[in-house]
Amino acid sequence: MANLNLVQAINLALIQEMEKNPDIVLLGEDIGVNGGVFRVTEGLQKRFGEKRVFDTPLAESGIIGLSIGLAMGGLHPVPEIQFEGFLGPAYDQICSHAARMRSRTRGAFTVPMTIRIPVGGGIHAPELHSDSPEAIYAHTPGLKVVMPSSPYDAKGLLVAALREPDPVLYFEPKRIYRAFREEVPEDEYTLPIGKARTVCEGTDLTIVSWGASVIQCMQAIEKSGKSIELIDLRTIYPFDMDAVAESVRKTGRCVVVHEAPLTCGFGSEIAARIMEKCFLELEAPVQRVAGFDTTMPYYKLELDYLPDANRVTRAIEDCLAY
Amino acid sequence: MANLNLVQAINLALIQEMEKNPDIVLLGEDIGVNGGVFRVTEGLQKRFGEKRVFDTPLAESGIIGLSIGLAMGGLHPVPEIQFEGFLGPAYDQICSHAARMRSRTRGAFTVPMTIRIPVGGGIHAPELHSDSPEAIYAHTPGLKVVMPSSPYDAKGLLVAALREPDPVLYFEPKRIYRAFREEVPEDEYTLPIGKARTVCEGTDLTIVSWGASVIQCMQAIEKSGKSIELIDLRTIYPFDMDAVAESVRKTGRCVVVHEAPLTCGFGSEIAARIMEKCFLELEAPVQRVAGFDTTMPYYKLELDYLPDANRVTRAIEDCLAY
Amino acid sequence: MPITTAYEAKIERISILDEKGNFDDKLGKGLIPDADLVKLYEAMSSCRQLDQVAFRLQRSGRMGTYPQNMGQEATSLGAAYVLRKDDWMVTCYRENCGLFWRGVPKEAILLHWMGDERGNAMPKPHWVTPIYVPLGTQMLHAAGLTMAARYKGEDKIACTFFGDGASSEGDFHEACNFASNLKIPVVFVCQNNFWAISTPSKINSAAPTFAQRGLSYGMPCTQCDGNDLFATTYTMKKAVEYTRSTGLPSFVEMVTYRLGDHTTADDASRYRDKAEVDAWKARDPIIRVREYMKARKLWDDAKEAALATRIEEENAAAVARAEGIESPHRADFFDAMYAEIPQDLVVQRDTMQTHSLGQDPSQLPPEAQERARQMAADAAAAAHH
Amino acid sequence: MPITTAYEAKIERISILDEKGNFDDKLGKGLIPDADLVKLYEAMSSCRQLDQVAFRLQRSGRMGTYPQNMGQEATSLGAAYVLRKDDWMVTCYRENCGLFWRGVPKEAILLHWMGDERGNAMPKPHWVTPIYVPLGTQMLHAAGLTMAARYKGEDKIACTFFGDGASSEGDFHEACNFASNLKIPVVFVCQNNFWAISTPSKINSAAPTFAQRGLSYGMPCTQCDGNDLFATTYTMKKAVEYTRSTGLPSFVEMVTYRLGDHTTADDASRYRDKAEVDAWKARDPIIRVREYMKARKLWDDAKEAALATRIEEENAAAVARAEGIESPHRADFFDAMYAEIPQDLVVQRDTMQTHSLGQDPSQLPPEAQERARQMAADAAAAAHH
Ligand SMILES: Cc1ncc(C[n+]2csc(CCOP(=O)(O)OP(=O)(O)O)c2C)c(N)n1
Ligand SMILES: Cc1ncc(C[n+]2csc(CCOP(=O)(O)OP(=O)(O)O)c2C)c(N)n1
Ligand SMILES: [Mg+2]
Ligand SMILES: [Mg+2]
Repeated sequence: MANLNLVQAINLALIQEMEKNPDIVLLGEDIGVNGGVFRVTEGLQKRFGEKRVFDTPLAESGIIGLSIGLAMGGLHPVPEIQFEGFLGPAYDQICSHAARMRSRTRGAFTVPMTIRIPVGGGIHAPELHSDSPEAIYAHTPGLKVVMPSSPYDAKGLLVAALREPDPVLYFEPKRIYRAFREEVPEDEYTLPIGKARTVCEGTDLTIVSWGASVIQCMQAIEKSGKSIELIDLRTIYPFDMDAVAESVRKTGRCVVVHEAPLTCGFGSEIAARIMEKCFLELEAPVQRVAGFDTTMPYYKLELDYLPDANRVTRAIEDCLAY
Repeated sequence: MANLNLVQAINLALIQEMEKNPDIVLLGEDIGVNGGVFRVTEGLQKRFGEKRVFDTPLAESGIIGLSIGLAMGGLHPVPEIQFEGFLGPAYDQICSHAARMRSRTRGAFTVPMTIRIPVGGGIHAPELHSDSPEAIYAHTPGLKVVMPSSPYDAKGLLVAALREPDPVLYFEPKRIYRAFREEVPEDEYTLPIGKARTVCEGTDLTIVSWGASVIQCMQAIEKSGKSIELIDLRTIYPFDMDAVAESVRKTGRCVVVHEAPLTCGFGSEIAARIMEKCFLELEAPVQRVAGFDTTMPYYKLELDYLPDANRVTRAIEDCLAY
Repeated sequence: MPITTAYEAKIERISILDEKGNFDDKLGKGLIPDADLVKLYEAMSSCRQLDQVAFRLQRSGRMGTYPQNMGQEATSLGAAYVLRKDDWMVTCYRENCGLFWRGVPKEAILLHWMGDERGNAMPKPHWVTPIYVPLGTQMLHAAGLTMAARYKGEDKIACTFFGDGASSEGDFHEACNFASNLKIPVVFVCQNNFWAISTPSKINSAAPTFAQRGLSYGMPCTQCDGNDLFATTYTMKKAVEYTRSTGLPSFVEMVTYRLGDHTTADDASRYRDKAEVDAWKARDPIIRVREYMKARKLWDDAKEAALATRIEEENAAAVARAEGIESPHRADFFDAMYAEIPQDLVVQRDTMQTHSLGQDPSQLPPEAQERARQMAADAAAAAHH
Repeated sequence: MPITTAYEAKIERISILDEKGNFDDKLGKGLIPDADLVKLYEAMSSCRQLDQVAFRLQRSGRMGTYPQNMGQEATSLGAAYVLRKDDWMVTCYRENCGLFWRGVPKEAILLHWMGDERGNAMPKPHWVTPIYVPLGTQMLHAAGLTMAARYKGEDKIACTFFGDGASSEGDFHEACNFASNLKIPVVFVCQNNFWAISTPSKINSAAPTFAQRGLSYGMPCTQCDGNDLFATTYTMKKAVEYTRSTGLPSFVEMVTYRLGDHTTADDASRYRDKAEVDAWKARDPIIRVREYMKARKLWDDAKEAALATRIEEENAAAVARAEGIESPHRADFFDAMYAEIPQDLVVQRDTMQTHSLGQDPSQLPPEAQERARQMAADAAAAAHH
């Protein structure tokens, strides 16, 4: 057991899986000597050599397209996209190819690949360095979408992703890259993709969240003095609707929290499903605390944009009062 | 008044607005001499010259990037993307630039542009020629998203889009390009972006749909013998939640129908909002009849994928029985 | 010396057997053994005939949109002939002739255009990739496939084909740039057939050649007559030798012409002159080889007639196989999505519904449940019809 | 003639005032009038000092991530000096010196990096575009802006800047290709500073030059010493003349070096040698011009000292203006989204809530409504704090 932050937990997971599986290769902008702009791949090129950990030209479509070819050729590439804002140029390769290759070739070609992407706001970064596009990819059949909220989860989920036979977008909430540490076993463990975690149990209301927002939710719960159940989705697709529905059937009330814009954010899917599955048990409309339907503002105003504990608190209170 | 199909209605709208506004220019792959692969721009190059209607190199990011520059420079470009499946390469220019330019420059630069895109399935086309990505763009603040379901609407909405000071994605359901004709006034009229149309009134249940699916909904309603209100959203963003909520408050039941995959499709947003706005009036969970969460299959199976009148009927019956 | 030379480049154009029947002995002699030449000719003829069959299938509603390859047979065939059978061949949709030479069954290609994914389930031993509809995207995969092979110690190279139009896509640039900078042995072949649907190639490149697109990356670039099987073979041989021995990419432009419509959904007479098409018909790659073989007494009318019969039978059999395959089942598109299908998709597949009450009728009152069951059964029966 | 020449190209490299003080009279004489040279020198010096000020602002928490321009002043300045004031200049983020020459207020650039969109509200009369963070994307906008101007009968051209790294993006290719094929007069300037963050330029191009990236499109291409203000001026002059007179694009590579870290978030010592940096310090574009002016008696230490004082004051004033602007209000990011704000956004703005009960507390029981109002008031007060 080591006391690690999220960056270190990911680094450890990469090291351990690369040692086990020689087919894992890492590629991306500045991931080699520099260890990535967030230092997530620090030391890996030195350890595994330039053949397994290499810098690419500055072109995201190229990085993903090359990775798709590597995966079709039998490797498990782990491309890093430097910030989620630069997924844009790779959108077509991800959605038109990575997501479809198995289905369009009826399994003759597959794309086992783990795309690592720092995600989300709150770090005072320039434009296009603070977005949360997970819903876009959850709406694209053929992909799996993962977003851990703690070092322990980060390791277990990444190891699982690295063993997946299908493409996984592994979003790393950069706001909590170094925000806290926790005990992370050195020993091998995986967390199943598609299973949520109940962070704390409660009977008055359910909160569903994922990624860095889980922290704001915990703050709000602490403040509330109510018995609130917090479910961290951990994976956005496939998502653990059973866990959510079971909890809401018990509590009758639910708040969903995420950083992405409200409209068509993944919260809309969760809300719609809760209505479908818990209609008779619901005592209040599901409340969504989300980013606004605006471009993420430059950083002077980013804290006004991001859902914070106060907004979560307010939604909890309103939902309970209904 | 003329009896026009959807292709002709769009063609007419383009002609009339181009005659009024010399700043409108059309560009895209094969839109000139060939009049576009669907012949929507037929005759326009001849009529307005190669300066106003021109073929571009085969590169969608280039088409949109160039159009953004044209718009920043004071024109109103109308790029055509040949099929919605080829929006992928342009995703970054649309979402990182067109959608953000006004906000990131606080209005110093704006992008008045109407992107025309044939959309949806049902025409026996090859892969990536049958998708419905509207939710992706509805989740992207800064864009407006329009999808007509009839020749009359097509003209009125396109004229409105061509007068918009902000970027509009104008999706043209190719399945109904030539499926039927209706009376379309020669005279100028616009339909406001953001306002839905009540196709037929009813008291038992509300159906919300858009694009080609509206036709399947009408078939199902006819068959049902029930008093069903059909709302055609017409525009996906901004969307007319007032019209939807008002109807559902009256009927207490709702079915949403669209071609895009279920998860995080725009139906999820509508369902979530209905729950939020009509919680106490809802007598059954909102039902979503949508594409499955799979890649749109090649055409041998596409009719199994697309929501048809039977599936809508079934959802109506189930929702009413609840 | 304030003005110095930073870079110089020169691109050669290769032509061996021209449309007038001139044959360049220096380059052409011994290039293709006679026995091979006959087989290559037969392959081109067979591909051409299949094109006509496919056209008729489409016109009679037995096939969807189909892109004819007519006139371009010598491009991909020259490449396939030169490549090792285990080199990757990563193509677009107008390289049937090369794919068939590789051993790809004709019914696979037919099946694909009949709207069936099983046509894209390319068997591994042919080292070819599926048909690509999104243009310009496959060249990056070619680079990745080759890099993966090299990583595993195999000395494979790849050859990737794309059109004049596709070379305008950003991914084209990224693929060439990645291959050059990361030292991946890929031969990039731009098949310039002068048109991208209705768009003339000058709108996709105003430069004198498409071959020079490779100069950006410091690749050796060559242009050749793509309707000359000898030239495509010669040029590919040089490019493949260079790429295999150095481990570095190279670039080839094959100048050819699309004799048919873009696809069966297109009407080329809207945008190009008959005179242009006629001029190119005279440069047909198949005629050229036939005349050459006849002049060399390798071929005669009797052989031609026999071949025609054989081809017709073979291709009819391929059509029969493509049409004879059992219909796909709607469960297929669910089962093909992931190695292990998520539970939510299982429910969608098993109910063929997305609405929650359809997926879980137990939520309905008992009478309604019965009715829902009946409706589902009716729908299933209708679907099997 | 089976092997013919399809294309030939040659790229020249321009250098006028080298790092040892050699000056090429043939190219350089009369190129920059003395009075201008002094002003240009002052502009470079001022830009350099602002870089240091910005660095300190970032380190003391008064500014976010900032990319220093240090060492590259002569590239964009040469371009700005040559361009007409109403030509478009479409840059990335390391062209401050050129932008300031254009008249862009320094506080705009500072404000942008202070996380404030108002810094990007470039006033129209300068004909410059906002700072671009997504790399490689702006060149297409340059083409569009120019095409729009031509459409309106203005004979503007554009000059667009991008880095060695950015030239790997697909959009780079599409921009060059569109400009060339659609005949749009844009001068493409690749600012090769040898690094893209930690990635050496050879990973972004294995070719001998970046200049040859323009050959794909048949553009005239030139490489020049980007640390030599005379060379950048000369090269831009030729390129601009060509582009303005023909209406066709041209391509320039300026070879320079980033003397500082990539940004204030970077530590370049992790990936590059001090010796390399030191070698380039000796090639500093500012020192070169100063020594030349001193030799020509246009400059002396007293002038240098006076300039230093003036610059310090000017730049301090710019910082004061950037910091003195009233804080943005959170309503701003709603109001800036559309010409006319949709009703749903009005509600989000006015309530600063996305949850429906927060947006419409009237749905709550009366006591709860009161409490919600109170919470909203508290939150508003806290936010104004
Ligand atoms: C990314 C993308 N954009 C547009 C299309 C539509 N489309 C199909 S074929 C074609 C023209 C292709 O021209 P070229 O690359 O020269 O190949 P050719 O058909 O001439 O062999 C177009 C525009 C597509 N398939 N993919
Ligand atoms: C599309 C995109 N990908 C990645 C980044 C992150 N990034 C910012 S600067 C940079 C390096 C840029 O190198 P270059 O183009 O050579 O310009 P320089 O910084 O050297 O001036 C990278 C990778 C980005 N801003 N945009
Ligand atoms: Mg072509
Ligand atoms: Mg650089």
